[in-house]
Amino acid sequence: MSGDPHFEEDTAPPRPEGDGRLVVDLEGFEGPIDVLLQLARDQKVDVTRISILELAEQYLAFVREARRLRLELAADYLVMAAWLAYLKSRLLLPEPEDDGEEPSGAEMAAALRFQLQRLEAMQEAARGLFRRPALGSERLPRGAPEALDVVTTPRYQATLYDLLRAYARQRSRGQPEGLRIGAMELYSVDDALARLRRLLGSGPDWRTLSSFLPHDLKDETVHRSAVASHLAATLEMVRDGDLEVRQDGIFGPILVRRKSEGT
Amino acid sequence: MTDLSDRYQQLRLLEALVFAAAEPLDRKELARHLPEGTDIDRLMEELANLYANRGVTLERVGDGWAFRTAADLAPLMKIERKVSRKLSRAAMETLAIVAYHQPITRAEIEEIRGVGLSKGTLDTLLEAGWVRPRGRRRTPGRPVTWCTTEGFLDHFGLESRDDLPGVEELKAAGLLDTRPALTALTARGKLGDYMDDDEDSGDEDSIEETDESLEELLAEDFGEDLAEAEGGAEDDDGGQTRGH
Amino acid sequence: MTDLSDRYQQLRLLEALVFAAAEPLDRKELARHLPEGTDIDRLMEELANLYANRGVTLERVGDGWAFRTAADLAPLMKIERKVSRKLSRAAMETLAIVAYHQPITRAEIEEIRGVGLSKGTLDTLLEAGWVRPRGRRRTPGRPVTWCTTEGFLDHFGLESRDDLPGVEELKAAGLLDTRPALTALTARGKLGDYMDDDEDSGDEDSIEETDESLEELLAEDFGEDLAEAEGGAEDDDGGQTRGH
Repeated sequence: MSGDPHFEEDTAPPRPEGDGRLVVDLEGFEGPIDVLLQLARDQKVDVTRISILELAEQYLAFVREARRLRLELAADYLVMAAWLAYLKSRLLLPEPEDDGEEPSGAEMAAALRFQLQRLEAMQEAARGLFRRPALGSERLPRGAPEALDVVTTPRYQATLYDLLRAYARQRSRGQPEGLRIGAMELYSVDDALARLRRLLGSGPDWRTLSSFLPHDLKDETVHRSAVASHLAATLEMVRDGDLEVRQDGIFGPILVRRKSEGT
Repeated sequence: MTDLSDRYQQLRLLEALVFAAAEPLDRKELARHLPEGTDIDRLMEELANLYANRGVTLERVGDGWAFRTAADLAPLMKIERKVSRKLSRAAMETLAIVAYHQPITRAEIEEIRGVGLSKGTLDTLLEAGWVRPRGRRRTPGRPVTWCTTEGFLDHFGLESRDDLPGVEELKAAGLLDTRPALTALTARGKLGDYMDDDEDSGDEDSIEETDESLEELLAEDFGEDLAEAEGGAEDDDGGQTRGH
Repeated sequence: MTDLSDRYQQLRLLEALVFAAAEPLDRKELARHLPEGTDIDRLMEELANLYANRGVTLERVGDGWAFRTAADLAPLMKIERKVSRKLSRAAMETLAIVAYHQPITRAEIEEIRGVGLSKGTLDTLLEAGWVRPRGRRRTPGRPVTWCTTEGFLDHFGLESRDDLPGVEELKAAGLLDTRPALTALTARGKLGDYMDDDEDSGDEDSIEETDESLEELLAEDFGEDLAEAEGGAEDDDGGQTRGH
């Protein structure tokens, strides 16, 4: 809290003179109730015992004086003047029949008396507050406060699901610059040749080419490439005279057997 | 490492914490440094007793505590008072009204003071850190309500709002009522108390005079002044000075 | 008015003066406030004794005196603030890559993610206590390799690294898209190959496994993802997004 607020200067409030002659200077007043309160204080009696009629009279005189001096009066003051003039008439004239709606003159006066007392209490309370030993002038805080170290420990939130999602996202994204097209995964003819040479026994029976295909190829594309490369290898071996091949019908199974030495 | 299960060590730590800070520390802030379930209030009371009558005292400020130099030493300390300009009377009164009547709306402050509140008044108090908006009244227009802050308590050396001088008496006297006077009195059945039996026995002579002044007031340039005043914006609520 | 011929009042005043001062006060400054001939040093010694072993102590600072909170309490006075934060997308992905491919170098992470790793990203993971440097790759430049920590396993509720679900399981859980191949092109990314010449890893198997599944994955929707990956490059700007 700032102990040094910059406040506007308060002008010394001039007061109406006790004998009813008024020094009119609205600068010092905080509204019509404040004026009334000052006038009441000049009556030197308890606000609860003050003569409202007399007070109204003095206020109206105060307003007349202000007008004579051509001072600008704020609406608050004029409204109060009108109301007090009305109150005065209500107090002086016999009360009309109580219609239950309009408060009587006495009630209106009582209300004003209460208002005066309430504001007076608050004005006194304000003075009381500012008489208290204030921080920064009568009571001092620690002159060299020591800042407490703040250790911030971040706690990261992430679930296993987040982790897996991130990995899956990464995996399914692939990456452009870093990708190198490596060796083809397709089954090469050379591999097929080597495989066939190794697997083909010397038996005289025809066997389907597909029975020589590797069985552990899960990938369809690789499997298809294996079929193609094995067929190519077969043809190459036939050309070299190592193998016989036959197919009994369109789309029928391809049969192979090692060419016997004698044939 | 200091053993915090030891009561004296707890006391030492609380002392150090409050001592280190320039601003009051509240129970919650203190509790963070102590084992769960520690009775902060009792320890702080003990600490306050240690400092009773010393040059520095442990003050209770709202929910918190702060060390402050003892007020009686102020003249001897030859404190260089910063030249801070005095608060305006309007601001001082407004502060008192907020303090004693909180939570209170701007219109209610104006009702009590019988005059419109200039724009700067609440701003000044807000800037000083003494009042803050608190919420909204559940009435048409949902006006903002105001209350005082911990800074206010700290500045004026008050333990709490209940510590405001004379607050109980004012309450008992019915003076902490923000309603328009007539409503307040009627509601509390206190209208009679404020009535003056002599009031209707005024002197007859003044009737003429009164009527005259009323005429005068209303005839000449009453409306003119009113319009002017309305241009001045701040005072547009002048009607509230009436008793209902 | 406080009576300054009283020794206790002198002590109180000295206490208040030192408390309120922003700087340590020396003998001369203190003497200004006290009757001539007052033995400041003896009073200050007495005051220091009052505070001996307390949470606040009166200390000699150069030529002057000042109150300081007791040094042994410093660790207890720290305010620990736990801030909940969310990992950025970049950090999350980096963590996942480290988890699945550890030990892995920074360059390899970048290779896999296809974007440069901002400085803060590994720092964030390091701060979270989830990754740690493990060793150095025996390749030119001897880059640091990274792996996950016990804290990582703890946080994610894993017994060991091998508990991380494999690609097949990710697929089964719907985390990995398993659309049919769009092109007959079967190309092989070099993703896993870097890990093969691993230094001293005992977990070669799991890396192999990863390698295999990786190929499969790239074959599937390789072309389509190019655009996506480019979009993804933008988010690699910082190590962390603030949680709240």
